[in-house]
Amino acid sequence: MAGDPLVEVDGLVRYFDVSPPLLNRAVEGAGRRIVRAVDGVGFSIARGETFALVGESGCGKSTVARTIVGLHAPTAGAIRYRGTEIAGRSAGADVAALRQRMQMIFQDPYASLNPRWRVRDIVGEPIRHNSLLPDRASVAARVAELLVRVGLSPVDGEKYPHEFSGGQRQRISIARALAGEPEFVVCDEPTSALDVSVQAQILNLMKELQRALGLTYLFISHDLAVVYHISSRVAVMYLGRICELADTETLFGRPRHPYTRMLLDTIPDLEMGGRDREPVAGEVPSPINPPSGCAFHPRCPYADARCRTERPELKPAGGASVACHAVEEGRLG
Amino acid sequence: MSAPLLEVEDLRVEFPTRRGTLVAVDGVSFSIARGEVLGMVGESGAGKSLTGNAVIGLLEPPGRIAAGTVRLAGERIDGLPHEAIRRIRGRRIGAIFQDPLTSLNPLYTVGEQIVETVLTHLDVGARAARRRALELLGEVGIPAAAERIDHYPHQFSGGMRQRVVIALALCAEPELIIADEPTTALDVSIQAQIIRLLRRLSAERGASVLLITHDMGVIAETADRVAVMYAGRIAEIGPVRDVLKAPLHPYTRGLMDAIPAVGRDVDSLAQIDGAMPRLHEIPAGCAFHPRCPSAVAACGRDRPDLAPSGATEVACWLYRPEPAHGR
Amino acid sequence: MIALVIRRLLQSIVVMLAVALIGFTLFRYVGDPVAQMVGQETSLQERAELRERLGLNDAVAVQFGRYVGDIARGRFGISYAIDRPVADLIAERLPATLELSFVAALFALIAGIPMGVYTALHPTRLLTRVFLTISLIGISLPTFFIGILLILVFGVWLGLLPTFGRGAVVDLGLWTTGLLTASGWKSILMPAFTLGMFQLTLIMRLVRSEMLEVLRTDYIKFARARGLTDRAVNFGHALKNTLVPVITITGLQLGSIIAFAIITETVFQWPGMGLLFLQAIQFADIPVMASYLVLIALFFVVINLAVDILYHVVDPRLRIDRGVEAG
Amino acid sequence: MRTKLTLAALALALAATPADAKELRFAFQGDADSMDPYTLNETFTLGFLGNVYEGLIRRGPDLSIEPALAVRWQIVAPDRWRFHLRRGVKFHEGEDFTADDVLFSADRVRAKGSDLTTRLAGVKEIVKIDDHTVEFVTEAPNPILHVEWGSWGMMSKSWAEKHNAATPEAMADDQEKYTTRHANGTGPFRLVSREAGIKAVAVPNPHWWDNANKEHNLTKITFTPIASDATRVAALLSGQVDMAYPIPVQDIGRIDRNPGTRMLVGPELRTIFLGMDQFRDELLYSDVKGRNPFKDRRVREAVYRAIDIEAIRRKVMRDLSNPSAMMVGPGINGFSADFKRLSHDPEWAKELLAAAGYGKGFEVGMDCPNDRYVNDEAICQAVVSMLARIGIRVKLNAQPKAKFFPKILAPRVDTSFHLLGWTPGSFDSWNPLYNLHGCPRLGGAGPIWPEGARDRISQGKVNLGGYCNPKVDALAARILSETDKAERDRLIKEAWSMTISDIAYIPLHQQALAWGVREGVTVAQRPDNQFAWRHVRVK
Amino acid sequence: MTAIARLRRTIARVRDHDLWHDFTASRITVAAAAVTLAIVLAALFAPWITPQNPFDPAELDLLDAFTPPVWAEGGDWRFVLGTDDQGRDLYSAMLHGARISLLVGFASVLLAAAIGVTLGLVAGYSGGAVDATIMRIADIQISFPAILIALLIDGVARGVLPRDRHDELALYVLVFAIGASGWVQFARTVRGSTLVEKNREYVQAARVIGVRPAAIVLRHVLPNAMGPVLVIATIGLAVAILTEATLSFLGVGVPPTQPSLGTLIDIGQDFLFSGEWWIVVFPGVLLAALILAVNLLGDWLRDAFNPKLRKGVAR
Repeated sequence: MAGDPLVEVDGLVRYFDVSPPLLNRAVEGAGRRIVRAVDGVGFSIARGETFALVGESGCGKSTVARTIVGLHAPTAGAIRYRGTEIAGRSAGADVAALRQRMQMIFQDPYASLNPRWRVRDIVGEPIRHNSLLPDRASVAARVAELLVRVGLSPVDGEKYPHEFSGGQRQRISIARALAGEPEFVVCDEPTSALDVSVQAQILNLMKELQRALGLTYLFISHDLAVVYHISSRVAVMYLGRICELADTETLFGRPRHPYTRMLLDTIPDLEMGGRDREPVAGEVPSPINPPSGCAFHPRCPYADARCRTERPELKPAGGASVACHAVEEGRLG
Repeated sequence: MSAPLLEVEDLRVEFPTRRGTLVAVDGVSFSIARGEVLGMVGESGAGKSLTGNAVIGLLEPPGRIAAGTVRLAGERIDGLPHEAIRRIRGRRIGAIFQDPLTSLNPLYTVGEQIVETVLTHLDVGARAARRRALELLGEVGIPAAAERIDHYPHQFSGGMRQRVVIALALCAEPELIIADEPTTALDVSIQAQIIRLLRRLSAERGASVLLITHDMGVIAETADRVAVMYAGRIAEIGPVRDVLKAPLHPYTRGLMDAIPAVGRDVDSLAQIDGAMPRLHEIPAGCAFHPRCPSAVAACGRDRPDLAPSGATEVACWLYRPEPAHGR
Repeated sequence: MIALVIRRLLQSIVVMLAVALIGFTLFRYVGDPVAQMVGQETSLQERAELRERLGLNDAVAVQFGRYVGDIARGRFGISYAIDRPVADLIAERLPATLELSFVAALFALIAGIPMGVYTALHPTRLLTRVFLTISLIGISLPTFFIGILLILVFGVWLGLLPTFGRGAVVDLGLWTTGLLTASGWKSILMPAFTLGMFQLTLIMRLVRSEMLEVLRTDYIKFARARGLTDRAVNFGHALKNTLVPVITITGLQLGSIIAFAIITETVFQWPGMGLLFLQAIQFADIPVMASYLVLIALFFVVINLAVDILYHVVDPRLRIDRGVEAG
Repeated sequence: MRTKLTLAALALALAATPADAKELRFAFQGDADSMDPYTLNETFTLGFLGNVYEGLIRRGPDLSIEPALAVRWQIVAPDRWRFHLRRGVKFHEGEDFTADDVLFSADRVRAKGSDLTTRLAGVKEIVKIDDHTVEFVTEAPNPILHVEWGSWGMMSKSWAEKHNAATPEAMADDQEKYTTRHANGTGPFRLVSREAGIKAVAVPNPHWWDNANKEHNLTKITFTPIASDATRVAALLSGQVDMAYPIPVQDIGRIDRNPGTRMLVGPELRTIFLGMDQFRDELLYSDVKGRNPFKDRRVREAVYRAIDIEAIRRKVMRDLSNPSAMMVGPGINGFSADFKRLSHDPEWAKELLAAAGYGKGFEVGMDCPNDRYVNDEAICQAVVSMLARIGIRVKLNAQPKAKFFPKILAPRVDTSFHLLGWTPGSFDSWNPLYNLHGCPRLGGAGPIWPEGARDRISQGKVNLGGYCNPKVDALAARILSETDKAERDRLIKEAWSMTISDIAYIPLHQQALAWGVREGVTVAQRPDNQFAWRHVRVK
Repeated sequence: MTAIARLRRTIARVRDHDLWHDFTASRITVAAAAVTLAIVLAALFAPWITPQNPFDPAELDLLDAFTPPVWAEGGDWRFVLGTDDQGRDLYSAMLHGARISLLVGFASVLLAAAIGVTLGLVAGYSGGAVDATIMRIADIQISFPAILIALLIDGVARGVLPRDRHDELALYVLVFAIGASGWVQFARTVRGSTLVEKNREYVQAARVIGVRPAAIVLRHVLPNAMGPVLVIATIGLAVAILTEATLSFLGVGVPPTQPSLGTLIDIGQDFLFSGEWWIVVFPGVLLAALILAVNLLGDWLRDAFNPKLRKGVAR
């Protein structure tokens, strides 16, 4: 881990109120319904590293990403960028300048580009918006440069998004992110909508850009193999909380949390090792009424009474941080 | 070995458009033995779903079967009259689609939908049909089936809904199940459950499965044999172990190398440059040749047919003498 | 469900208050109510007395409160032009308008839904084109023009149908009906056709587009894949799902039929509320105008409530609390 | 042959069956807006109620005055008229008709809310001599006191008081006045039911005093108001009504050609004319500031000469009008064929305008009803177009009578140029001379149309242009009280000469009455456009 | 790139566009477009291609009234399609009337679109109470048919406006009345599109860049919501023309001195029974043709813009 933390997330909470209208609650006696999308998440990302958040749908990983870039306001907690608070009420006036150094790449290459805009306008938008360059000519030159940088041709700038394939669109997305001259890029499942052959292209491009430009990535994915390939540190999320956080090697080499183990177990074995794995029973519970104590306990083979009542905190355990009573007590791991 | 249950020969699916006729599936041949699971894998737009739809006669107009034959237990089922193919669907061929969220009619309880299907195909009374529906729901692993049978689809979770869909596909004991991306919309932990369920049920009933997916992992877990599709054609078909461990076709090889794997530490992944051609610009000869690192002259000129190479069949000039003509 | 009804009722009250405010504003500020009520020879002092007696000097809020209170008790004031209580006028006119609207709506629904279904199921047939052409003409020909042409052909040239009025009506006490006599039925044919034609067109087009939409859904495709009969798919599944959105819009349309009756009633001299309203506009008879507005709003509110309840009955997604969250 | 005969007989029998009922179904463009005979001074309402209520006198088909509830009358002194009431007359609900009812009706017709107060204008006192004799005392001699009484129906005192309808005043609170839907007269027909704007039904009065001489053979009358011209015509053509009026002039030919229907066309007493603002110092709705062109007789003459009355007669009225040089037509006492219209001459008109200093024309707003007179709006449009040719730019404001009359009549008199029609209810020239030509001011002098007091104007009440000629006023006063017929006629002619030479108004024409009737129905068409059912026979 | 080259490229792009191909493939749509264009152009150039200005009373001669069309007995070559009751040349009156009808139609649709699109964008993008309020108002309004609202507004305007200005203001009142009753469709649709678009990732990308909500709504959301707006505007144009005609027929529209097509029909229907059919039939046919053509265009546009209806595998 090199350098000081670029991004620090501390006790981040984000709830969504999906309650039925007051009247229904009054008549039907129903309570408020709060989706606890993110329920106390903390981590820090060092300059130059790729930090991955991994988990199944509904675990809150995308909400974390969106909260960091400012698409959601946090319900509680702090997000510091280069030591400056950038979210919530305590955010200062200089946040806009800091935010500009933070860009995002989205999942759906079809939805993330405005279909009515030419590619040059899409890529040029961050430049124009932040007045990074003085005149139209220099913007055009910069856009052309960026297109080449991501493996497209400058003449592609005249085209509209629908004229490109999914992989090419994701390159355009990347070019747009680069146009803001970022140092930190949040990548929300950037390859999960792509075919594997194209996924490889994009992953390679991202790695190459990171090297060349010294970028820091927050990488969101549900695909453990991709995460293993690209990230240096990984946090596994389950129902709005981090259950394990470790270096990639540590996590994949010696998963400690039962959920992490279960996830790793689901990775298909392309080598055809012939092992017959018993899939975990049950399904992810609703984040509206998360189970008490450790949210994973209903599906956990190691759960005991404490797991059902007491919520485990993230604690260091052999080079990793794990939120598990069993691990802490030494029953496991 | 008994005669194959499903034989598809030289299947060709076309879409007439104003820019000319698009050939979405081109000369596809394969067969599935009784009790066998054939995986059909390929990237989006490869034509794998259309192949599945063509087999059960559910191509959406203006798509149509332009050539080729489809035989079920030796009997031709392509081009059958509307009513005849309808009787086969659900009864002899079951289908499972990708999105369990939208596959069920939201206005009917799951029980009603199962009973309706049973009554359509089997000569049983309403009570018997409901009993059968209950059994099926139990079999696909729906807890408290007796209560859940009267619930509406929106009251089920995604994984449970896909189980209901499987129950629906199986309710008339079909000989063949066409499963089109049955796990794509599901979370990884649920995926594994569904795959297992599908595998178990088909094995118990001796049903054959055509499993269509883009996920090599699913193929590796489930299929006996695999057909790799590219641009509407089969590039390679053979036993799963052979194809995955020792792919012959350069496309299959590239694909396997491009998949990141836990434990495989590489700085950059092998990548196939470019993208799959759109249907109106499929190149002549081997459709893969512009992206192929091993392409030879013949590749751009002549289209290779599938030819055996060991247990596998592969459509590639690398494993064939180049065609005689040439410059 | 109870919460829905309560909320709708609360909303309805707000709507009614808003409309009452408009009605009150019309009554109070468009023209001088006193000037409307008295003859030219009434002296200024008499006017002032009347003004005081009518409470026009009270605070506006008090006046509005009194207005709402009167309306709630069914007291709509006295018509300037006809010099009778508006409530009585409306009670006399209401049956005519409601019968006309009812027959027109019935006609529009009975003809419109099957036509829409037919055109959606058989998009290429000749009859579909005929229906679509009729529907285009239906929305393109002005209602009054259709009415005039009908009168010319069936009333004047052929002499088959009466050209105005309700024919013989039977007085049932609170209600007068023309639907119990032959001449009543003969009289209602042309007006109901004229009034229903436009609605028929709308309903047919709505059903058609909704049904086309539904026919493209996954669950219809899955129903076909299950081998259900065309009948079951088209009517059991597609039509039922089509009707859910159709109910809402049709409900609104039925409300608008009552208002559109203004034109039809004018052309056919149908002794209903629309005619009353138009006469009121010409005579600047504000109490009648305001009351008509309030009444139409009441219809809208009632119909909307009924539609909402119906909607909940038909669509289980709204009826039942989500038992399990979708994964 | 035999079969044919049988069939014909059968057809005849079938046709005769409904005819036994002898029902008269008729339609008019509007409704009788109240069944109270005093609330509305409007031709149709009065005409309709004239079948139910009767006055002391009544008018025959030729408008001649006949005895009705008064068997005879005499002028016992110049300011005192005595009426001998008919004995044995009963109201529909059985009350006896006596002098008390006359006194009650006289009070009621002058009470607040009555629109018919003019019926007893100038009557100072009414004296009951005995149960069947009353005397009317007037402020000044009045030779035509009773001429408008045909439309002043007698009401039963006890009935009105029983139903809390002792005055015609509208009830302010939310209650319907009993007389809005109920009537109780002595007339030949009894009101059975009325639904406002929908229909009214009446049946013959079996106890009518004149049943011995009755002309009609009706058993039932059904009236339907049909506002739309086309619908009304269609109803007649399709045989749904036996009689309909008015028939739009353009449809007259069609109804005449139609085998089952025919037209009754006759002159109406109403004169249609244009009025011009001659009292304001500045014209309303005009681009002329500080002056009023219409004050200049040359401008009025120019307007007169610009109008091609023949074109209007042929194209707008389809020959069903009688171009008029006077403000009264044939049939009105005082009409004279000696007066001739000024010639139609646009060039001359332009010269007149130029001479008056309006060579480039001017702009003026025109008020016009669009549902009152035969083709009223079309006439106005034609006038607009004709005036445009001499440079007068007219902005036409055509609106329904319900909005038109409040705008132009007192107290607003918000008009500088308008089209209006006038029927002298008394069929005598004094009425238009007083109402249309009398100087509209309070007392002998003072401003014309004084602001704030306009609703108290009596003389010249409808003189919306404010024409003012003291000589005409003096003549009118003499005409009112002159009892010598020859002298009176001479005075009338002298007055008309003055107003015509002043171009006080521009008379246009007397419009025609256009009633459509089913073949087999005979009616008597009265020139005042009132439909008396007692003359109807249905085959 | 020169302007001509750019133009050429644009034309090429249009000709290559799916919409253009859809359009040219549908003969009835092409015919509808041709009819619409012809009527619009004829109305636009009416003063130059008609022999008479029917709005200028000085050009009318009452003696020419009721001239039948030229092929009928008594026809006059000066009045090819005959004249009405005031001696107006019907051909001239129809084109000038179409001018008014189209003017009212276009202006009221523009007004409705301006109100509706703005409110729809605001409601959809802000959500919450603002959204709820706007949409409740829309719900209430939509339950009152346009004709009723227009009648009311017109009635109120008649009560409130100075009488002598009424005829001058009649057009504005009509436009306002029809426009104010037509905004709901726009608002609902735009709100719907906005709700979809605002959650699209390209909008979020813009938000990440820091683009302000107003700019996002105008530059990102609005262009993507314009397709349905165009469809509604087209169909709304037909409805507006029809509403104007109906109001004029009911006698609360434009004054007869400046007749629109609806007024002409209103005038003409008085003469239907008397055999002067041309006064009602020609304007009626022109009106019906115009509305039919516009409706056909609207139908086609709706289908063309509906991606669910678009077939084809290559995307």
